[in-house]
Amino acid sequence: MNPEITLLTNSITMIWLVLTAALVFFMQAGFAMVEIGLTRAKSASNIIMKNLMDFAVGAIIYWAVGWAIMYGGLKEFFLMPDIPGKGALFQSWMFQVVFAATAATIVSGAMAERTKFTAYLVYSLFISGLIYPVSGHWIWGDGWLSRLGFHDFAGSTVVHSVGGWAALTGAMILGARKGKYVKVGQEVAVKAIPGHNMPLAALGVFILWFGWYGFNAGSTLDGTSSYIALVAVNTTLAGAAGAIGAMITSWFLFGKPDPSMSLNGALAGLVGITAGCLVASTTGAVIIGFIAGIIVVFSVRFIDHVLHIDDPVGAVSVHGICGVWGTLAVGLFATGRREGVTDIRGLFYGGGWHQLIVQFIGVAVVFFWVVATTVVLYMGLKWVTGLRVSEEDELLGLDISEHNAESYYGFQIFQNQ
Amino acid sequence: MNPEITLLTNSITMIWLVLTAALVFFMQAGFAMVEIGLTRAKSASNIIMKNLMDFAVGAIIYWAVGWAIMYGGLKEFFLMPDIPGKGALFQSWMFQVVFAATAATIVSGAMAERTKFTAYLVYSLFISGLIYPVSGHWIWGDGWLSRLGFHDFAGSTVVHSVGGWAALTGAMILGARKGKYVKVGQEVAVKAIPGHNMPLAALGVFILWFGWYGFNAGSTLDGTSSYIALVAVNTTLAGAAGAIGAMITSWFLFGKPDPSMSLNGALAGLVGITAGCLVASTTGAVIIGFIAGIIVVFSVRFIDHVLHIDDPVGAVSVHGICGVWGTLAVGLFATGRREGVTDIRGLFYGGGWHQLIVQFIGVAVVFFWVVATTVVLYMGLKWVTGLRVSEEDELLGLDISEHNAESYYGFQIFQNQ
Amino acid sequence: MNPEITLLTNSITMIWLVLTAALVFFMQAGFAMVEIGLTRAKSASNIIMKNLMDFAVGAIIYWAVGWAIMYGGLKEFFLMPDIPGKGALFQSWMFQVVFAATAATIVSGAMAERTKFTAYLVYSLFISGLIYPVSGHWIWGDGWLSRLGFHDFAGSTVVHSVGGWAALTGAMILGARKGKYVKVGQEVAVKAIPGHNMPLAALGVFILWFGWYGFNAGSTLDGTSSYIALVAVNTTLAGAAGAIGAMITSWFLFGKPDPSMSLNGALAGLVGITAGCLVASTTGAVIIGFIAGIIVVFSVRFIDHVLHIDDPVGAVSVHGICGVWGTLAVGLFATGRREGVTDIRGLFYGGGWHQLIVQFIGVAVVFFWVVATTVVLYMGLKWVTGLRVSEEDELLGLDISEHNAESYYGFQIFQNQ
Amino acid sequence: MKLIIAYIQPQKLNSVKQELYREEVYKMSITNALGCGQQKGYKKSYRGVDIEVNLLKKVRIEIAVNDNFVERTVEAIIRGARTGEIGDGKIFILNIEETIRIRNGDRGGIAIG
Amino acid sequence: MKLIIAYIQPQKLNSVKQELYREEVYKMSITNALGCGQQKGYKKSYRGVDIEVNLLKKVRIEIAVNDNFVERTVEAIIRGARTGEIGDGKIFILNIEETIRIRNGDRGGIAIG
Amino acid sequence: MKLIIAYIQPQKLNSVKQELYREEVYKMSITNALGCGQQKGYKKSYRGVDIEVNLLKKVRIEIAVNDNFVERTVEAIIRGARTGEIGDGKIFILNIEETIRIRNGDRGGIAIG
Ligand SMILES: Nc1ncnc2c1ncn2[C@@H]1O[C@H](COP(=O)(O)OP(=O)(O)O)[C@@H](O)[C@H]1O
Ligand SMILES: Nc1ncnc2c1ncn2[C@@H]1O[C@H](COP(=O)(O)OP(=O)(O)O)[C@@H](O)[C@H]1O
Ligand SMILES: Nc1ncnc2c1ncn2[C@@H]1O[C@H](COP(=O)(O)OP(=O)(O)O)[C@@H](O)[C@H]1O
Repeated sequence: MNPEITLLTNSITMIWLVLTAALVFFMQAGFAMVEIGLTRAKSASNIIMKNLMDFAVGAIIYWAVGWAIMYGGLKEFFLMPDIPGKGALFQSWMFQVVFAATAATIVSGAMAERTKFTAYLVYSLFISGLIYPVSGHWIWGDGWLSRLGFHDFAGSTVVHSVGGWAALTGAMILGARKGKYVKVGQEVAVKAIPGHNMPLAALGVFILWFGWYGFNAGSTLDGTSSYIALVAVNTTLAGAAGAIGAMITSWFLFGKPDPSMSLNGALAGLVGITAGCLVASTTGAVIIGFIAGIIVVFSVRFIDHVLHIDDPVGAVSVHGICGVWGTLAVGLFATGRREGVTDIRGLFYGGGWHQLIVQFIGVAVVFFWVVATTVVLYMGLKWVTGLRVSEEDELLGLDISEHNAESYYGFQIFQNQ
Repeated sequence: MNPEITLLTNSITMIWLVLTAALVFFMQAGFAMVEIGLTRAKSASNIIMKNLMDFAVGAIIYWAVGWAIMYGGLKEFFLMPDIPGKGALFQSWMFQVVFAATAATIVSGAMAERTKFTAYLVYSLFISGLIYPVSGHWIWGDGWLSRLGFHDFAGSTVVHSVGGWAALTGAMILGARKGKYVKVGQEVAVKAIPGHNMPLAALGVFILWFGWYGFNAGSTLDGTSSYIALVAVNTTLAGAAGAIGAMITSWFLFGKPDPSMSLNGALAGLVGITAGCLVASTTGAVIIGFIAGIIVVFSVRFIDHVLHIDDPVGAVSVHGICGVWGTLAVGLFATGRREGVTDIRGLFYGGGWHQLIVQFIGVAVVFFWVVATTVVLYMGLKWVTGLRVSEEDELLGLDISEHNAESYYGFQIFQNQ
Repeated sequence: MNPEITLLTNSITMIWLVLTAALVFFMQAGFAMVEIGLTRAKSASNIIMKNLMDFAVGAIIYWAVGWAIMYGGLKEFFLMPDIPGKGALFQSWMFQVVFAATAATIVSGAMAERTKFTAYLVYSLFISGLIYPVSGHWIWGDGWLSRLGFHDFAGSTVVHSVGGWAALTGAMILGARKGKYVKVGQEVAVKAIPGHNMPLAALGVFILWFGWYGFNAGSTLDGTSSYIALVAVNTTLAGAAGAIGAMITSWFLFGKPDPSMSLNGALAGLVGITAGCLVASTTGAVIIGFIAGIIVVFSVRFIDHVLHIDDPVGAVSVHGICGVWGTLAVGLFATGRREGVTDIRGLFYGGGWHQLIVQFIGVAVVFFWVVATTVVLYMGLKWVTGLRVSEEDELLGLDISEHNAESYYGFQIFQNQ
Repeated sequence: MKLIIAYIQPQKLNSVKQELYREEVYKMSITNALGCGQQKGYKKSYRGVDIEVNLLKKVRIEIAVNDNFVERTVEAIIRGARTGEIGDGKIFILNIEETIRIRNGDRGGIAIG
Repeated sequence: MKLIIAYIQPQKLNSVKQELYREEVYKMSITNALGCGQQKGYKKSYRGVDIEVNLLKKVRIEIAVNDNFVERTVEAIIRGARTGEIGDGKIFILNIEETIRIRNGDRGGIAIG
Repeated sequence: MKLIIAYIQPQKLNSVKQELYREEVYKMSITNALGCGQQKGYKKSYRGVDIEVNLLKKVRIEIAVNDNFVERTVEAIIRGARTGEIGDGKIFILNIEETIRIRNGDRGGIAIG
């Protein structure tokens, strides 16, 4: 090809990936705002620190080792050597590091208001430096799952489920916040610990949705792909359908349309379409998103009321469970009509069971990998540094106990738990 | 043309439109924050729900029918059929759906703190599925107004006035919030119901301004247009001049420079330049923006003190009135020097009265269309589901009465209205 | 070159610069949120007004005269004349105006909670219309410092130090907020005046970081540069390392990891890499950022505890001091391997002392220029309009005294200073 | 001298103030309170978990008056706050032994007004 | 009639309420307070400057009761609030001269409940 | 035993506390209040509509003391809070019939400190 054309093609892809990476970076703000909004005022600064630091620590370790494990091979630790003309390498790293950071930060919400800050720092090192890169390598780094035909376009499993399962084991091993599940005789009474700032939570969801255009559409990894717009459309429709699905479900179950559940529903729809945003039709996207919105409400309820696992922001349901749904949905809704990119075809489009089974294998493998490694990690942390703050510190709030800080100085806040 | 060149040209336009569409999507967050900030704490979650759901419901209905009415023709309901190579269709839909959602969400602010949530959902269906697409078709969908020579580059009328007039009829038919206008003998005393969170309102305005670069510059619909930067410059200057205009006017009228009016002024300048951001010179943009900033203060005052219509965020003034001003300004300030795109020329640039008259016709037609249809819609809703919550529910706040929710759990908030 | 190729190349640069300019514009929201968060609730609306108006006033004056001084020459006051085909001019202005606005808004934080609003407006005119454009011309406008070989890729000195030094003189001439430094006998006791909204401060930092991708990567000024991704990677790594550096330093000095210092650290790392984001290697970026994070904590402490200058947000340390560090770091860490763009090579890469000395000259010149002009400006303002509000007004809060406004209506806020 | 403590519905504060002004009672102090009484609370829920809200927002008014002002003050409060519904509130009257005006050290009945 | 004012730790509010309900004391009013007592505060810092916090968050409960209810109310509060640690709080008992129910004008002991 | 209730300007809290400490009064409870008195309010406006603010922010201090401490406490408050301007505030003294320390059940004068 003409070298000028090649240069332009590369340039388009470079600005596309840098801009979409910036959008995905911005999702960090979204996660922070959602988590702050859905927890208590006395933990807000701790949440800020966790969200800032899982990115900071994660970026450094992903530069040092994570990237090399996932894509680069041994000679690319620290992105070495620094030779010119590595634009393509840097553009890939830039786009990938923000995905690693997304997986890492998902966990923060589920472990909110009771995790030791030092333990969280160590956790961040391991998820971004090892756990995420290994399973990421299998699926996106030309590893065995990708060769099996497993399709996860933008990371319902690679990113979201990894975060979701690490959140699940974390919340289980930590135990619930004091006062969340109260033993009354034989029964366990489930109590609400309401979030303190719905406007910030909503802002966070809008920021996440905004960033998701980078997350999904950027995952074409090619600025000249003609499927970019389709991906964006599917993302939009699934998020919208997810919000509606959760709103209706919460209305039905609780008698009124619930704001924080509807917000979760939008995220659920977005997580749900992440794997299939390229291969689904727009109708498929609407259905996938809508079902994700229904699932998330039932899942939150099940985890809270039946399993009694305290996940303040619903991270396990949104990212773990809906990540699974989205990944499996590829095996159902792939249209088989993405000429030039992929020819996978799902059950509903006459592709038979094959793809669904492959998707299931990927889901299961990642589940076991993450559960196994994170259980070891958290149990190790429990043993070495301690995983959870003391009861008095939890009562006082992590802002004061972990950081000597207060988040809303001067505001009168009434808190009896 | 060389097919490689065509591919690159199309690619540039595709990433341009997807990225600018994402920016326009983000304006949803801006609208939500402005509305939350300028109303009371007891309604914040309801506002979140409205802003989330008008986008969600709007996107689905615009996919199902709105797009087909506005641009696509009968065979494109649900964006059917799903054939490959429809990148251009998806990219257009993606860019257009966020405009439809903008028109829809403008209304939310004017109807805040007293509208039934179910009624609002139905309203969302109709504005995005029917009212906006029809007038949009006339102007942007190659309909009769566009053929008449009506010029509204990015939607001062198509988007903002449509939202503004729907806001006007909505606020009128609903009536004011309890306590806003108090009869004292023969006189009506106008009371302030201050917004509870200025930082969020300001954040919202900054987000809107940020998104406006997508709104206006993206409306070139062509990533290789050499006018993109000019549009962005005009947008910047008009927003700046609008803020200054409103600040000075409020200083003059009220004795001190008023924050929420200055914020409204920036938006007024941006709405004002939206129609003419391509055809105006930079000097024109400054003048248009500055005048919009003056207009918005007088308009807010007139609507509040004379008409006694309760528009908590000033949506009618910002989007309706300044939308008109911006549309007419095209007939005054179009330079006639946009070779290759348009040759319209306004009164001040020697183009005579013709364009101004055409602009006026468009403004009037849209006014009547929106007023007529929304009056029918709201009256119908009043009759079927009820449009307004009960007095006790309003007193309690819509967060609790419509959603069983509290937005700032734990914060001590003093409210005696 | 083939005209079609030229057109595409220009188009890529145009959308690149307009989109990155929009990102830099959004940093205004970041600055506003950081400043609001780190000050008291009673000043929030005043801060909103300052941040909105320094942009508005700054954009208009930069259009009228600033641009002509910095780049354009006499015939480009008001961007005149309005001839077609000036896409390149508009794209440059658009990208530059947001940089001018950044320099201007940095000062706001250091002068928070006590500056007269009218004085601040006048200040805005001078910094964006004269002070910034002149030193900017020397370095970026092909002036004498650029010809000397001074390298400041995206503005550690041009933008951040200029803002930082103007902040320093401003905070000094204004004096501290009442109650910040209390004389007890011979000693001066340093008191904390805690910020009232950490979540907003954190949001602001995330927004700034997001915008920084536009700030640094956009500064290639060329959408087809193959170094765009490298710049983005260096930006990411330096911000991350800065946050870690400040966290560790604060942990060491204060016993616990401090949230607002860690947030400052991220910004310090970003400011630090701004000059050298093109010429440093990724390892260099990590080191530069990490050191910036350490510096910022010591600098904040020194300015507060030793110099007793009241800088509520740490603007002098983050932008002034770390701007110097970043500029000098170019003379240390430039790899000399940026073929086709620049061949500067720092001390650590065998380039000898030359570049470091040139960098030092630039730093010193800008320091003296800004200190001299701003001292004259502030003293003049003190004399003409007064620079500081009265003691009662400060006690009442600038929201009420300057704007008759209240930022959090209804919230119970306990404030005894 | 008596201290009148009244708990009223927040939305009645303005009308109570107006009635007090009419009786030339201009001095008072107000705090936020949460009240638990006969008035039924309401049910809120958060993410599907019900929250029983039985502490309702009330406004607490404290007015120190000389003895001859007690009845008209009480009557004014009642006029301003009564709706006849449960939750209207209560008034408690306590004895004050001494009142001091900080500004000038005035004591006793003269310091009240 | 007596007015019982109790300052307790915020986290004890729920258990105090439960003990009061058990004694059939259903009416009370609650406000936020900051308390200064024997309980040591803690140290906060902001940007490296220490802040001594010696005003600690407390909850203030006001309960008006008839004389025969005083002891059981006090006992209930103590049962609900005591941990044996410094900072548990105080109870003050004042005399009420008159109580009025705004809703219907009831006065005296009958208006309390 | 007496209950001293003082309303002061918020910005005087620190100096009042210092004066109290000097008199060895270490125990007190503080709440936010809005006060209406001789002090003129100020005018705020919102979007061009004026708002008359006549409820001004005050701090309410409650101190329970034994009878022999009353005068020095009152004097300390006055020293800390007086500026001589309208709005300085008021002090009310009420009788306390009983004081109980929750921690150990101490009653009477000994429970106050
Ligand atoms: N015995 C009491 N002690 C303290 N506060 C009380 C008492 N009785 C009522 N209150 C306050 O008065 C408010 C209204 O009382 P409630 O019993 O609901 O109304 P009503 O007087 O109409 O029966 C309560 O919410 C509470 O704040
Ligand atoms: N004399 C007093 N006057 C007013 N409030 C008091 C007094 N003594 C105690 N309090 C309140 O009771 C709270 C607990 O008192 P403290 O001395 O810490 O506990 P303890 O009763 O266990 O010694 C204080 O924080 C304060 O709010
Ligand atoms: N009679 C009263 N009853 C209740 N509170 C009062 C009374 N008089 C004064 N206060 C409180 O004291 C504050 C100061 O009173 P004010 O009359 O303004 O000052 P001064 O005592 O200097 O005349 C008031 O804002 C109010 O909170």
